[in-house]
Amino acid sequence: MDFELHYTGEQEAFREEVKEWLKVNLPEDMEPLVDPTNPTPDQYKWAREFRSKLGEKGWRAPTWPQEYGGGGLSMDKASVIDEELAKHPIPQIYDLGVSLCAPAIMVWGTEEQKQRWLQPIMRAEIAVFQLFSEPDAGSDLAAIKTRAVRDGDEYVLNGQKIWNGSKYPVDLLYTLVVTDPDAPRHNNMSAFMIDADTPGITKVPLNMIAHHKNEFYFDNVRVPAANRIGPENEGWRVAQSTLEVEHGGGGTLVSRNHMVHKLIEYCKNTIRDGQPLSKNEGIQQTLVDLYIKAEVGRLWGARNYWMRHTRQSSAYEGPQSSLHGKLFGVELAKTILDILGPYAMVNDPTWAPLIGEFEHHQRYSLAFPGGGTPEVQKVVMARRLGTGKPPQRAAATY
Amino acid sequence: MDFELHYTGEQEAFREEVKEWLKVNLPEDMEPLVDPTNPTPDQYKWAREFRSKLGEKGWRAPTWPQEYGGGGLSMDKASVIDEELAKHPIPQIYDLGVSLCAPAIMVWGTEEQKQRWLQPIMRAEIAVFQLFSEPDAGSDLAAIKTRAVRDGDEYVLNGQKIWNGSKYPVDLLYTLVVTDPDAPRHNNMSAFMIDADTPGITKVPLNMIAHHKNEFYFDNVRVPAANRIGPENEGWRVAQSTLEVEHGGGGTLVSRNHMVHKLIEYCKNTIRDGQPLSKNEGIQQTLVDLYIKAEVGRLWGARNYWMRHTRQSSAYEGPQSSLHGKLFGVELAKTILDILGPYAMVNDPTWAPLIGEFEHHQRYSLAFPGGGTPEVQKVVMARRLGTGKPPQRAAATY
Amino acid sequence: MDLSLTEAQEMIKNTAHSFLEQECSQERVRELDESETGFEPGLWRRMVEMGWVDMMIPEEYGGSGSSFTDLGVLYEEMGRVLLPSPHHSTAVLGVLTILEAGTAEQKGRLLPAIARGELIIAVALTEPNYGWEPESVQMRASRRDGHFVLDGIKLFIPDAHIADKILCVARTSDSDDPAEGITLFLVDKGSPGLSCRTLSGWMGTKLNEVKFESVEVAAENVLGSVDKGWAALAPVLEKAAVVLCAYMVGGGQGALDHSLEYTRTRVQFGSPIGTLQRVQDHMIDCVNGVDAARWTTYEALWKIDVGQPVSVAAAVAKTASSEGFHKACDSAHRAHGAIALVKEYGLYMYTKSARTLYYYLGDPTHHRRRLAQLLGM
Amino acid sequence: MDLSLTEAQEMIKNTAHSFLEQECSQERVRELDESETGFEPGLWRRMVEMGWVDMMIPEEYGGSGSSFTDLGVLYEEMGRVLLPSPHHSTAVLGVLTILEAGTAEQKGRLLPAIARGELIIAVALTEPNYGWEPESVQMRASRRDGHFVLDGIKLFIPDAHIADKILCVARTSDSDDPAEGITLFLVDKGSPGLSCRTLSGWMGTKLNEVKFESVEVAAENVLGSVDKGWAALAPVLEKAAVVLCAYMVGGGQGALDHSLEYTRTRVQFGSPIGTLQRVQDHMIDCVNGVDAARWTTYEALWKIDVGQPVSVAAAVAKTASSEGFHKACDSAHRAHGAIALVKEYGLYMYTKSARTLYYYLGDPTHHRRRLAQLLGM
Repeated sequence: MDFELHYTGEQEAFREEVKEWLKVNLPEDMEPLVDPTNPTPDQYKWAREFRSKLGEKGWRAPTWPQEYGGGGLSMDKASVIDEELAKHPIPQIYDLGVSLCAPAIMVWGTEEQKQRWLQPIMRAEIAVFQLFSEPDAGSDLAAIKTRAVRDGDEYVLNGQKIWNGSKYPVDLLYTLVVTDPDAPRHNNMSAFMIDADTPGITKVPLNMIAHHKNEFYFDNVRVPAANRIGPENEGWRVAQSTLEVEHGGGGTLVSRNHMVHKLIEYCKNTIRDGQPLSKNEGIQQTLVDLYIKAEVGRLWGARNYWMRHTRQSSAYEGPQSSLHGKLFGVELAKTILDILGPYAMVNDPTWAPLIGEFEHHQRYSLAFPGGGTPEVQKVVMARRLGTGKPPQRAAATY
Repeated sequence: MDFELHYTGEQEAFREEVKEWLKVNLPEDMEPLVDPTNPTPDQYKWAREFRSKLGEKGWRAPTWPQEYGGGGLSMDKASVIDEELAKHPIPQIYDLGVSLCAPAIMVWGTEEQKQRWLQPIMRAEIAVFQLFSEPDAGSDLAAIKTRAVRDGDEYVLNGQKIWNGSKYPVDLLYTLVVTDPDAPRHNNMSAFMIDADTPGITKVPLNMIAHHKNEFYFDNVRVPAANRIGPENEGWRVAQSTLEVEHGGGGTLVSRNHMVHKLIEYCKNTIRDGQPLSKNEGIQQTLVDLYIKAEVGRLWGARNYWMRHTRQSSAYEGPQSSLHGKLFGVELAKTILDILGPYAMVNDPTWAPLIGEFEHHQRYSLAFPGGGTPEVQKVVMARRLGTGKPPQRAAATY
Repeated sequence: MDLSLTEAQEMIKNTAHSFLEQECSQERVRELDESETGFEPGLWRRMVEMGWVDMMIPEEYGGSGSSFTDLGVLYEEMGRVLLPSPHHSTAVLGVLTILEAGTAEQKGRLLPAIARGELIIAVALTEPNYGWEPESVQMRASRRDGHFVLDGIKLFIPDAHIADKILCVARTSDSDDPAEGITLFLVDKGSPGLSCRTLSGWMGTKLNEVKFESVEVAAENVLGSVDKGWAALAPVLEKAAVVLCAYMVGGGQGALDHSLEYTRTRVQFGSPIGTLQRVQDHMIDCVNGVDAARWTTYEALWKIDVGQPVSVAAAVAKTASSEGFHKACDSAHRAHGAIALVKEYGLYMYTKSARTLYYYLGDPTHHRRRLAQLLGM
Repeated sequence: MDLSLTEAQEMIKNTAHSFLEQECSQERVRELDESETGFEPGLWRRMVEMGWVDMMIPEEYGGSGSSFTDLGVLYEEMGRVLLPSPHHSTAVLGVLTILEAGTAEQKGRLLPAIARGELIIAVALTEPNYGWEPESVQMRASRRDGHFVLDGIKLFIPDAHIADKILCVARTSDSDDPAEGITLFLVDKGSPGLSCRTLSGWMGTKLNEVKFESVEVAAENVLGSVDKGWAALAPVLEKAAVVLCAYMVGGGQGALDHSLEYTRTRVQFGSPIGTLQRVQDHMIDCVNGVDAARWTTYEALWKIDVGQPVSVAAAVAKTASSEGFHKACDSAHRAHGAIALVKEYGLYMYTKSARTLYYYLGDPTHHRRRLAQLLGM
C-alpha cells in the first residue's frame, strides 16, 4: 500500500508553474471568508473572472480531455493543482457544472452534446444549477411531477422545482422531469439541459437560515429535444450518475476538516480559568476525538478518490463518506457550543472568534449540505451494503 | 404537584410492622448478590420459603384484593413494603406470575379462573413462565406457529417456544398458541395456562452468556379448554395486557440505578494517578451525566407508577421507560469499561471490584432484559406517539 | 404523590395557551426577532394585565405570591410559542434578587413598580471571561466619596437594551474565596458612562454588550450588603434557572408538536414519513429530550415550593433541559429535511432559542461540575 | 498512491484465509476458550510451519523479515476468526523488543528459537495500578550480588500461563522522569518464586496474575541497558499496537459478516430483517466502526514500513480500532436480538474479544491523552 501521492521532478516543476500562475492571478491580501460558497457581490465579480482564467488553463477539470475543455493532465498533476488551490481562501461560485453535471453528460451525452456543453462548463463560461427536487419529491426523488410533453422537436415543461442554486445568476438548468406519467417509477423521467433564460421560467429566492436557494417555476417552457441527456425515460439512470458523485463517491485528497483544526487552534490559544482551554482534560479528550474523526473522514475521502481514479468498482463507500461528513458537522457544532458557549453564536465584529465561522457553522451544519439528508445517505448505503438483500453496485459515473 | 409519597402515622406504624417481620424472617448476614435474579441452589431453596411466607401475608401483591391472595392494602402501604424489601439483597426466583401473568388473568380471566390461579400465584405456591416467543417469532410475535387444535374439551398442542424462564422449576406455563391458522394475524391465537408437568412437554436449557433460558417443545400436549384465558382467537389482546406491563407501563418508585451509584462510589474510593478517579475532570463529567440519566429514569418510573395507580390513560410512557433502561444499560457498560479497563471484565475473587457485578453487567446489559429488544420498544413507542399516524393508546391492564 | 396540576394551574395553563395562541403567533415572534429591539411594549402591557409579571411578588408588595410550580406552568406555555419578553430578567431574576437582598425601602419602592409593569430590569453578571461561577465576576466597583464607581464590560446580557435599570454584579474587594467581595448594584440605565450595544449573531434572545466607563452609583443603590452579594444571588440563580427550564420544556414541546405534525402530513414514498423507522427514531429522541427536561424540571419546581434543598435537582434540571431542548431541535431538523431551513416555516426559531438558553444561567458542563461537588466527588 | 494489496500480500491473505477456515472453526475457537489454557500446541506448530511466527525476525536470525503491512494482512485474517495464540506476545512484542534492546548474543540465541516455535514469551508490563504509561511501572527490581531480585505483582498479563519466559518490565531506580529507571528482564518461567494464576472473568484472552516473590534474575538476562528499558520499549509498544489493530479490524469484520448474513436470512414481519431501517442503521454503525479501524490501521502500518513518524497515526489507529471493534460488536448484538446471547451462535466471542482488546496496549482515553501531547495541546 501507499497512502501518498508521489511527485516526480516534472510534477514538482509543474507545481512551481501553478504557484507562479496563482501568484500572478490572486491578489496578495486575500481575506479569509466566513463561507467561501457565499461570496459578496464584489467577491462574486472577482471570482467569475478568476475561474474563467482557471478554465482557460483547463485547470477546472485537469484530468478531463482537452477537447472537452479539460486539462488533459495526469491524476498527479490534478492533485498538484488541488493542493495549491486549497492553500488560498478563494471565493467559490455556486456552479455544479464540472462536479455533477459534466460526469452525467460524459456518460450519457451524445458527442454533439459533449461538444456543445462540456467546453463552456469547463471553461466557466456558464454556471449550472441542478433542478431535481420538488416540493413533494425530496428524499423520494422518484416522486417528481414536473411534466414534459413532446411537441414536435420540442418538449413543453410545466411544474415546480425547489432547493436550487444560489443567489447569483445561472445559465443552464440540469433538470429532471416526467416524460411518461403512465410508466412505472424510475422509468418515467428524462434529464434535460435547459437554457436558464428560456421564456416561462421564473426563479424565486427562498428565505433560509444558512444558505441561498431558489424555487423555479416552469410555465409552458419550450425545450428543444436535442437538449435531452440520455434516452427518453432513462432520466433516473442519468440522475444516478450524478448522485453517485454527489453522495461522496468522488472522494478527495485535500479534505482537511478546517473547522476542527480551527477549533483546536482556538482552544490552544484561548485562556480560561488560567490555562488554555485545550489543557482541560474533558475538552482535550473531546478535541482529540474530533481530530480522530476528521482523520477517518480524510482517509475515507482518499480511499474514494483512489477508487474513482483507478476505476475500482465501488459500493457503499461514497454514501459512507458523505454520511460521515454530515453527521460530523452537527456533532462538531454541538461541541463548539459546549466549549465556546455564547461565543459560538455571535458574528459580532468585536466579539466573534475567528471571523464568525463558528456561528456560521451552527447554522450551516443543519443544512447537511450536498446530496440530501443523512437519511438518504443511509438508504443508499444500506442498499449497497446489502442488508436484507444482495448488495447493489454503484452507478456508472466519470 | 407532589413528587413524594406521604405516610400517615398509621402507615409509619405499618412500616415498623414490616421491618419487624423482615427482622424475623431474613437472616442477619445476607450477602450481596452479583445477580439477584440468578440465585445459587441454596439461595433458591431459601428464597422459595421466604416468598411463601411473604405470600401468606399477602405482601407479594399488596394492593390486590385479599380474595385473590393479595394484601388488600392501599397503594401507600404497598410502597412501604416495596421500600423495606428494597433495602435487603433478597435472592429472587424467576416467576412472572404476579408481575405479568396475574394482570392478564385479572382482565381476561373468568371468575373461576381467577379463583383457581390467582391465589396460588400470589401465595407463591407456584412459579409461572411466559411462553410467547418462538424461533421464528421474536420481535414479530404475531408470527407464532405453535398450534392448538380443539379436541372435545381439550386442545392438543404441538410446536416450540424459546427464551423462557430460568434454570429452576416451573409449575404453570402462560402460553400463546395459534388456534385458527386461517384467520388473519392478531386474530388467530389464544392464551393458555398450562400445567408444566402435562405429558408431552420437554424443557431444554439454552447455553447463554448472561442468564438462563430454555426452549420448550410441545408434542401432542393435551390442555383442558378451561385453561384458555380470554375468548378463543383473542390471545393477541390478552398478550397485550401483559406486554403493556412488561414494556415498562407498570412503573416503579424504588428504581435507584444501583450500578450507577456503585460506580460513583467506586470512583470516589479508588485512587489512580494519586487522586480519586472521581476527581479526574473527564471521568467526573461522565459520572455526573450517568447520574442525571439515572435521575431521569427514576422520574419516568415514578410517573408511570403514578399513572398506573391513578388509572391515567397512558400512551408512549411505558416503552419510553423501558427503552431508556435498556439503552442506559449498554451505555453504562461502555462507561464502566472506559473507566475500569480490565477490572470491568474480571470476576476473580482477588481482583474483581465489588463482587464481580461490573463484569456481570458487561454481559447482562447485552441481554436487554425484560420485554424484548430496544427496537421493539421503539416500534411501540412510535405507534403510541403517533408518528405518521394518529396515536394509539395503551392496552388495558391491571 | 400527585403528579397532576392543580385546578388553578390548569387554569393558568389554559388561559396562557389561548392568550398566546392569539397574541403571539409564529409570524409575530419572527417579526419581533427581526426587529431591532425584539420587544413590544403592548405585549408586555398585556402580560402585566394578565397578572404574569407579579407572580413572584408577595401580596404585600402588590403581587400575587404564586408558587414556582404555578410560574413553571406559565413558563412552559410561554416557551411553547417562544414568547419574547423581559419577564425572566425582570419578574424572576430581578424580583427574586430584590426579595433576597433588598431593604424594606427598596422592596417597597421597586417591587410594586415591577408589578405595574413600569420597571424593567436586566441582570448583568457575565463578562468576556464568560461563566456563571463567582470566579467569573471580575468587573470592578471602587468606592469614591461615599458612592461606587463601576468600570468594565458586561457581555451577553439579555434585555439590557430595553431595561430601565441594570442589576450589575461587580467585585468590590478581593478575597481568597471568590464568592466573597461581590456586590450587587442597581444602576439606572441612563447613568452617564453606561452604554449598551446589541450583539449580532444567531441568538434566540437579543444579547448585549454593556459598557461601564466610570459609572457612578449611589450607595443607596446597592442591593444587600457590600461584598456579600454572591450569597444573596446564588440561591436566586438556582431558582431562576429552574424557571427557565420550564420555558425550555415548552420550547422542546413546541419543536416536537411541529415535527409530529410534519411526520403525519408529509408524504414520501407513498406514506407519511412518520411511518419510516428513521424518522420515528428522531421523534423518539425528540420526545425523550423533552420528557427528560420536563420531569426533572417539575420535580425541582416542587422542591422549591415545599422548601426542600434544591441545588442538586436544579443542576440536574438545567443540564437535562439544556441537553433536552437542544436534542429536541436537532432531532426535529433531522425529521424535516430542507424545509426546516426556511425561515417562514419557523422551526429555526426553536433551534436558535435552544442554543442560546443552552448556556444561559450555566451550560451543562458548568452544572455537571457543580453536581460533582454537591455529590461529594 | 496505491491502496491495493501487493500480489504477495494477496497470497498471504488467501493462504491464511483458507488455512484458518479449515483449522480454526468457530467451534474450535470456542472449545479452546473454554479449555484451561486456551492454547493448542498443534495449532501453534502449524503457524510456525506456515511461516507466521518468524515474520518480524530478520533473515539473519532465521526469519523472513516481512513488512508490517504483510503482518497486518495476516493479522486481519487471524482476527476474523479470532485465532487464539501467543503470536502477538511472542512474535511481535517479544521479537521487536529483543531486536530493539537485545545484544547480538541475545538476538542470536532467542530469535531463532522463536522462529522455530520453541520459545514462547509473555510481556509483563501492567500491574494492579493498570496503565500503559511509564508511571504505571512500579514493581521493583533491586540489585543484589551481581544479579537482580524482582518482587511484586504483574496483572492482566496475556499468555504468561503458557510462556517459557516472561519479559518483565520493572523499576530499577527512581527519577523525576518516570520513563527513566525502567529495566527489561527476560525471566525464566520456572524461576523459583515466580508464580502464575489465570484470572476468571469475561475475557477474549486468558489474562494472568504473575507473582514475583524474590525472583532472582541474572544480569545477562537484562534486555538492553539497565534503567533505559522504556526508551527501547516505547517504540515497540507503538508498533505492536498497530499490528494488534489489524487483528481488531479482522474481528470487527467477522462480527459484520456474521450480522450481514443474519440480516439477509432472518425473516420477521414477512421480510428479511435487513429491510428494516433500524436494523440497517445498526449495520451502518457496524461497518463504519470497522472501516474507521481499517483505514487508520493500514495507514499506520504503511507509515511504519516507509519509516515515517508513526506516533500520531498509531494513537489514532488504536483509538479508532478500540472504539470501532467495540461498536461493531455492540451493533451486531442490536441487529440480532436474543440469538446473539446463545454461546453456540458464537457472536459473543467477538464481543468479549472487543472488550478485552479495547484496553490492551492502552485504551482510547490513554491514546487520546497521548495524542493531545503529540498535537501540542
